[in-house]
Amino acid sequence: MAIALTLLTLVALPFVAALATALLHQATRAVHSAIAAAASAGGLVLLASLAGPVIGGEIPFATWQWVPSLGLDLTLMIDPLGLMFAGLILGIGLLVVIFAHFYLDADEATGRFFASLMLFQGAMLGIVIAGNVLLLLVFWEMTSLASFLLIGFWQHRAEARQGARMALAVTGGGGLALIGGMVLLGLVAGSFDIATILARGDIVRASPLYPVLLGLILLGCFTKSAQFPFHFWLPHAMAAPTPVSAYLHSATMVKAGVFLLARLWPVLAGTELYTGIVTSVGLTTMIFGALVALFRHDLKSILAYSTISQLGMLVMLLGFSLETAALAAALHILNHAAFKAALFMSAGIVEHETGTRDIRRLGGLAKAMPMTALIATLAAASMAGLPPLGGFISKELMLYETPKLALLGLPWLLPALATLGATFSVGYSLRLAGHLFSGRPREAEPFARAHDPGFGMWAAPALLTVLAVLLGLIPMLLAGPLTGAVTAAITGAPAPAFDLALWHGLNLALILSLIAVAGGALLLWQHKRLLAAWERASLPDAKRMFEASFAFADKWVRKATVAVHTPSLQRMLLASFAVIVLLVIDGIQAGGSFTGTRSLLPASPLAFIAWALLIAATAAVVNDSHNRLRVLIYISVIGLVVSLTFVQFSAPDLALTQISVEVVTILLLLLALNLLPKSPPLLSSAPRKWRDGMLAVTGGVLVGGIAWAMLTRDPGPSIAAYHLANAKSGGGGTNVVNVILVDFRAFDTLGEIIVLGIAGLGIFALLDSTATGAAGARLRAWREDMPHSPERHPLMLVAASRIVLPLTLTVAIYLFLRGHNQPGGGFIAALVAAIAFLVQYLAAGFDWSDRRKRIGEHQLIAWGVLTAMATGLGAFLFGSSFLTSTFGYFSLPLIGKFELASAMLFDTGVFLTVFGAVMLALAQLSHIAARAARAHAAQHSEGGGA
Amino acid sequence: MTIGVPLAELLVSFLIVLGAGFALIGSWGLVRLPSLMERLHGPTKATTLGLGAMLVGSVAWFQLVRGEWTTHELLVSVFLFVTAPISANMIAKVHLHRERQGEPSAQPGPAGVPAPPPGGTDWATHSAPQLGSPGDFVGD
Amino acid sequence: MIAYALAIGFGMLGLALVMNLWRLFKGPGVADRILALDTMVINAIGIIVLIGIAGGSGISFEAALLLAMVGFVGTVAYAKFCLRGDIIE
Amino acid sequence: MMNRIVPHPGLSLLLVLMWVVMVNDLTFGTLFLGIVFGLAVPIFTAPWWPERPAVRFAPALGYLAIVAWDIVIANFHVAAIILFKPNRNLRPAWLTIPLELTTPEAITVFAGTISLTPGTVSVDVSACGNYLLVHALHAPDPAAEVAKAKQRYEARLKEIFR
Amino acid sequence: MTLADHLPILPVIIPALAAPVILLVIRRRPWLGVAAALVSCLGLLVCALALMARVSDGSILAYAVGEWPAPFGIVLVADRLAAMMLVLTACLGLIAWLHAVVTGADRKGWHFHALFQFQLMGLNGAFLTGDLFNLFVFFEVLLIASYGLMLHGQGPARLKAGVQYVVVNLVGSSLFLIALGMLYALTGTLNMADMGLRVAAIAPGDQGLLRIAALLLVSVFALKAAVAPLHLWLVRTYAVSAPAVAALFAIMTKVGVYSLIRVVPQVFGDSAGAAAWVPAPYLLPAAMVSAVIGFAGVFTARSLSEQAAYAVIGSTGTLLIAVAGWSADSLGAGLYYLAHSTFAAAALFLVADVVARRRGSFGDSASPGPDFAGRSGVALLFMAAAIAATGLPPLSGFIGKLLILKSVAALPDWGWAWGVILGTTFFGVVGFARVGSAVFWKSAGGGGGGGAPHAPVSRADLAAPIMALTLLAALSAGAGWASAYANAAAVQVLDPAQSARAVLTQGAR
Amino acid sequence: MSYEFLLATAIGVLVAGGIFLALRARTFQVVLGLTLISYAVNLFLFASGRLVVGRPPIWDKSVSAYTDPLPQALVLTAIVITFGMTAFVVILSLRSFLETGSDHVDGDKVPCDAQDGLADRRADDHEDTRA
Ligand code: NA
Ligand code: NA
Repeated sequence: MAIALTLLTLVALPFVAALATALLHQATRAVHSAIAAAASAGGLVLLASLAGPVIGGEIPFATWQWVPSLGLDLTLMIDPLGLMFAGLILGIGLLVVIFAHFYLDADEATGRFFASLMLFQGAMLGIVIAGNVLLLLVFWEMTSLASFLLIGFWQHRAEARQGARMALAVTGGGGLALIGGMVLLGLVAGSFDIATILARGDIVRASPLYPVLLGLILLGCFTKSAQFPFHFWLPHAMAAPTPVSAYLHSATMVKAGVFLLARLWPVLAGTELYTGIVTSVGLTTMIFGALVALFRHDLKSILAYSTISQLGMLVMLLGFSLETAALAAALHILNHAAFKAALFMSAGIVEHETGTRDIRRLGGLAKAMPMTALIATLAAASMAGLPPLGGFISKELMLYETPKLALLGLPWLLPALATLGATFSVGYSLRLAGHLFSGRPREAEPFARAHDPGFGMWAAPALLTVLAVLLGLIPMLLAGPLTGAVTAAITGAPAPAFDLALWHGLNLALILSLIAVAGGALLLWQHKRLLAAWERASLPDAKRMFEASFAFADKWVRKATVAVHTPSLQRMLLASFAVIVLLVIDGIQAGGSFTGTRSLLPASPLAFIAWALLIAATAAVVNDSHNRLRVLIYISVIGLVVSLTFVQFSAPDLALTQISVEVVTILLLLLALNLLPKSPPLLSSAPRKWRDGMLAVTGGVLVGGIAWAMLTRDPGPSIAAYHLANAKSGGGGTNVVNVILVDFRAFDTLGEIIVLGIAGLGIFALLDSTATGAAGARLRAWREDMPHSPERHPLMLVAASRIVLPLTLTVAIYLFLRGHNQPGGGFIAALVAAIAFLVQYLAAGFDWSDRRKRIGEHQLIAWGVLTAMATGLGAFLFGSSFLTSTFGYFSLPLIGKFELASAMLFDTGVFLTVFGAVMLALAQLSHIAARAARAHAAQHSEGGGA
Repeated sequence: MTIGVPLAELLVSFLIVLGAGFALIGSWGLVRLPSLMERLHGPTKATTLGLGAMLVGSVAWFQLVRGEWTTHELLVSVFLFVTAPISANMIAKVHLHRERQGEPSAQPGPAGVPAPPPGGTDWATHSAPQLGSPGDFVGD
Repeated sequence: MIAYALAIGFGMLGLALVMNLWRLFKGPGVADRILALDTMVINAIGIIVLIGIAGGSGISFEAALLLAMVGFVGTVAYAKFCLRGDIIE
Repeated sequence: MMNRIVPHPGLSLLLVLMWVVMVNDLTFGTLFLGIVFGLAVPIFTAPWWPERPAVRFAPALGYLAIVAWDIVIANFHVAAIILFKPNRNLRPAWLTIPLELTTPEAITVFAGTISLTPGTVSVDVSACGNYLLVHALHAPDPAAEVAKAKQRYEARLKEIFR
Repeated sequence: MTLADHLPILPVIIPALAAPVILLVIRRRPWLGVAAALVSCLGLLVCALALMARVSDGSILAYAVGEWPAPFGIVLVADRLAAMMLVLTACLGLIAWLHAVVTGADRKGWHFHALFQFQLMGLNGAFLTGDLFNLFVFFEVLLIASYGLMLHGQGPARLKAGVQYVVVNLVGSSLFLIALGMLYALTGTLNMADMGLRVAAIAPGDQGLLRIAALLLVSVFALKAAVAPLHLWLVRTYAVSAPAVAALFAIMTKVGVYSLIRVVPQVFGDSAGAAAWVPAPYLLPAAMVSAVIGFAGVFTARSLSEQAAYAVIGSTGTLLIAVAGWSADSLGAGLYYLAHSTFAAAALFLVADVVARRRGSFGDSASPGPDFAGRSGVALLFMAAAIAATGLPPLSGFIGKLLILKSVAALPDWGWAWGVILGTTFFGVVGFARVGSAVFWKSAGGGGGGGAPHAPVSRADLAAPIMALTLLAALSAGAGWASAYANAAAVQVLDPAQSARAVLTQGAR
Repeated sequence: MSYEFLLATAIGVLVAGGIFLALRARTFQVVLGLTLISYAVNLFLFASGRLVVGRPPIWDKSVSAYTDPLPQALVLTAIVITFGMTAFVVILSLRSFLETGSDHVDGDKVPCDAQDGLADRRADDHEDTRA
């Protein structure tokens, strides 16, 4: 339990610190750095408490379930590998915090800085102590995100934003490959628990998926560790504040890839494929990075390429799949962290004090800033692999390993190439230190400013340099046990016997080392000439290529996206119809018979005529679609035929509904038509018409064919039998359709009236704003498109309308009351009532008619829905479910027996809602036209007066 | 009142054929008469009686043949009698208006163009009803 | 006998519908088309009445009644549109 | 007061009648409901019929009978014209009927009668409301037609709408 | 029956009552209408959670509306999946509603609150119903309400987009009816459970018709879900809607997905002959294309809201990749991702609005604009929303994607699916990074180039996006429980026999 | 020729006409297309109950066979919903035209605008004339 808590605290501390600094973002720099430093220091203390047992062979371990179905557990464990990395992360992290405190100006957004830094630290820590592959991935991607924030910290600088995006794109993208690889690894291994996976290397390597998962995982590692050809993001990440560079590129971000290679060594390493890829990529990167570093002038850029090179070396070592090579790698990780962090901080100091990082402008700084010179020179020497420093030992170990592998079948090739890389390393390291600190000042200005910073700023690099020196002087004492344990952890086997010392006698490694030093000196001597040649060679610029390819992708993806998504209704519909047609054709292929076996009804001549009427009218609609009034008349014909169809085929309710809906629709269309432009339509091109026509005919044939197939089949047993049997006895009505609507499926009807109510409200909302804005202007500028009769309210029409209203309303009442037993019902009654009132509006005008009504349409809709709902809820009181109906027969003297059904109350709700919605829509529409006309008249008379 | 079924059937059949015949004649008038004003006479009249006969036929059929007392068909006629003149009036107004506007599709028929009413005014279709006149009784 | 009368009646009304359609398409004026539609509705009411007689039920009476009302409203609306543009002022 | 409860007595009567006809049976219950709606609906719709034209019922019944008879006769007349009279022999004419009726309701009933009866269609009212424009399908003698309409219908309507 | 027995229908009743009440009171006393809306939203949340608690033991509640026995009446079916959708809707509804009220969007036109309640009612009804025609009705309710909401506040952009949105959906509704007609003609029933039993008995001669009907129905759902190539309507519609509305619409495409998940196993399962697992040959490719198109849009979008709209398409594609597996694992993964992507899309739309409100005329376009107060905070919100939308850790999108990756590994085409899921994530990462750095970084100090000075905006509008992100965080932290629930829901959905038993016996009470 | 054939072909023709018009460029034509399609759909849904003459689903002691009432109820619901939707889309098209000055389905400007009843005049022109 204590262990679990320790582990949890360890990984949580940085996140807590991140949150604290973010929340206290308005506090001072001191507060921020204090929090961050405290978190790092606290972590170190916790880690130290675990160090002994871990090196002694214990593996502190804790697990909590997080997503069991996924296999994602919150498993934390510290083995020596994790311990070493955690130590680096926290230790160098602490030093970086201290350094950053002095490096950053007090007025910078230090809260944001330290929050991001701590977020990064936490993520990094998570990677190295994660005991679950998926958990590791979580932290892995978080490091990409956090580094994005850190690199882009100086947001106003273009290079910072670009560098941040590039780092995110490459490492985040590689991370995605890693996700694929790791999930695959887990699936192959049958577990996402790292310890379990590590024990199942044989299974993994034997799996046919091994090459795939290996490739994906390596992609993740190589991008993160800036291996060639994914190295280019790293130099641009130097746009970050130097403390960030020091942190990301010495101990953390880029080391994550190396860490993962080491972590998965027992599972992945050892195959020819693995060795071939990893070794060659590492070797290439090592040589390439070192070569480029030779010719860089920006201090941080040199360090960046040196980092690339050093990482290449580590990767190459791990690629060997040899235990001794793993040992070399483990030691070099420590060495690199120490000297590289020291160098970055020194570079930061130099920049901070001189205002430049261009080594061509600097020189002879040893006099001006001796302490910095001492620190940086020692660190550079370690990087060069010069004795008696730590770098020397690990480089020796590396060179010692190289003959063990034959590259391309040539046993000498690898040692030779490795020596070449080492030569370059010596070259750039010496150039760095020599150029900066020895010789004469090259430019006066930066030199004049230069002096050693205060102790706070050089303390951290000094400490690291001391470490680098001690790693050379007392390696066994300082790093022996750890390195051994780490090696064992990497390989999953006991570490080989080893001895870390400066002097191993005269062996091949030492000879190669000497060659490298001599070669490095030679390079430095010939540097000017070589530089000229390098600059003539004009190698392709990776960053520019990356950006160009992004711009290219953006341009074309944008073009394609815009082209596909042009908001064209015609295209949307074309796509939809085409998809449907294709799907129907697919369905047809499932077979079955086309014509069924039902005995058909012979058609009467009249039916044939009605059919011809419908088809002629449809053709006329299509043909004459620009002549709007005519089209409406044709539509009326279609509606008429449809109504007759319903009458003929035993559907009186449908006929009533169709008839009344039809006229309301026509009124609506006429109202709208008055304001819509009547100009000739845009003519489609002939090919387009043909295309649409073909699609239309295909669609028509298919739907008609389906209808035929359906109509010619005998129906099977249907739930409607129940409705027919229970309408009277259970629903209390003889009109089965109505009983279905207000009882069996009243819930549908509730939805249906709500649809209508919403339509009314939506229409109201749509039209209410027409008086203002562009629409208002357009309406104000409205002029008649045809000369109109001056008579607004024809006498006979008005007089007739006065009697038509009560007559029609009485019919509506009649239809409503009988609906439960005979054709009719609330919906039809509402439409009839609405028509009755619309006749008033038609005859006497909106204002006159509207002034006389006593309740608003909104209220009607609301009360209608509420009535229907209340009917449904009433059943609750009787312990029944929603919309349970009841009915009873009553008798009163004189009047006789009559029926009352709760369904009729429901139907009242239907009536009110439908009536309200129809009136709201039409009245509102007619109203804007009236306003428009009035505005027009007002304008006209004003114009006449002027 | 009891009529033998064959006689009742005969009556109903007669009414049906009469009604449908009038409907057909009305529509025939619609086809053959020379201009809208003449065509208007065909349907609006012949079909009123046409439908009337068919509706009476329906009443008679239920009454006499099936022995069911029905009257509601007559309501259709009531509605038609109230509305048919208005429909005709409105259609005629459209014609008058279009004709006055010189619409090529609304040529004057054989009766020519109606003369304006005496008194220097015009028909309401061409000139809005004067304030206070019966035509102005709507109120707004 | 009634069956024959009905057949003749249906035939005549069908023929009438065809004539109406002819006028509907032919025009020439919009008033002619409105008139043709109005007549068509009247003939359709006739058909419904005859269907009622043929089916021996009064169930379709409301359809006829409604059609009578609605045909009027439609005609007036079309006419008002031609006269005033704005059907509800 | 009575005006408020029964704003249009004729209308109420018509509605009761209509209800009974529509419901298609003549029980007391039906009649009762008919009376309820016959009274309620006009009250509800009264705002949309603010005028209160006084109608005398007895002459109205006679008028209805005359018109019904005229419609039947005239339909045959018009049918004959449509079927047998060639277009060239047709004598359509515009009739301008001076109106003595003054209320809109009365004018409408008059015009409606003319439209329902043979061979004539009411087309328009003059802007000042004192002339009715009528189209006759076949009127060799327009003046006679005018006179016939005035004495057969308008005179009676003057009695009814007083 | 006690009130608890009515639990399955309360999510429909509450908003259906609230809406008319709001309609009646809001003109006179606006605050009362707002209060009613709040009460309804909270009530819905309580009901949904209670329902979830009730069904989380695996029981299926069938509520026979009107006490007509299934399959003759309409039955509401509350199972784990339905309860989950209800909870999502309730949470999202509350968030979107809050944002609308806080930003004053509800006062930009008429009837926002009533339409909003009706929208919730339509959604809840669609999630609860066990009847295919009733599903159509609730589709229409939620669609027409969405038309109103989408056009709320109007302006030319919304009106133009509105025409397209409405017309496309009308075509969809027509298709729905055709499919329904065919299915009724073939099976004689409308109850989904009953239909699932009856399809097994369909004659060989009718198999073609059955398959056509099934395909049509599925394509309607695909249209609602905006699956390529039926997705073209979505971008403009969502990008121009009021942000609070767009946030609510995050659940709208999910209705299509939900219907697919509900109907296919229940009706077109193993026994459905030619219609068995009917979307099978098309769903995976279409889903992959959607994911690619969506995230390609995210990659190149020129404004935050456009980006959010494309993200909706992309995430639906991703989700359907999982659904296309039709295994309990993959469906469970999909359901978890569904919940995630709903809130992620909502968060994106809301953050886009927060940005737009602060940048004056620069709106949410991906171009440098003026600096504004609290930029870092908003940037953080955006980053969180973007992380969620792309599916990066630590938010639930990552877990969702891992779940999907793991579950679809069993598919024959897993390689393509993995490639698409991971590749589109890359597009998303790059796209959001670019837009985010342009909007939040480039503006800093760079002085936006003459942006009009804008009035200070109250920070209250951060509440809704923060709520959405909090839910995402909760979904991540509680991923174990959530994904277990989703898996259990998937198992239940894929066992139509259990559901049929519950509906046809319990519903027949 | 059977009723079934007539109905099926009529549905087919309505669908074909509807699709063609729905693919046109102006809102009114699209509305017409949708109207045709909804006629077809209502008939189609109705046809799912097959065609039966003279047996309306009005329960009666003496009648034993009825046509299937359920599709009728469904069509009724569909008609109502379609009506609401049609009304909405009509008014939306109008509203969109008033706002954008174009009745193109995509809201794009069309050259023939100025000839129409609604001239596309800008609001400030109007203010000038009033001032
Ligand atoms: Na109007
Ligand atoms: Na008006």
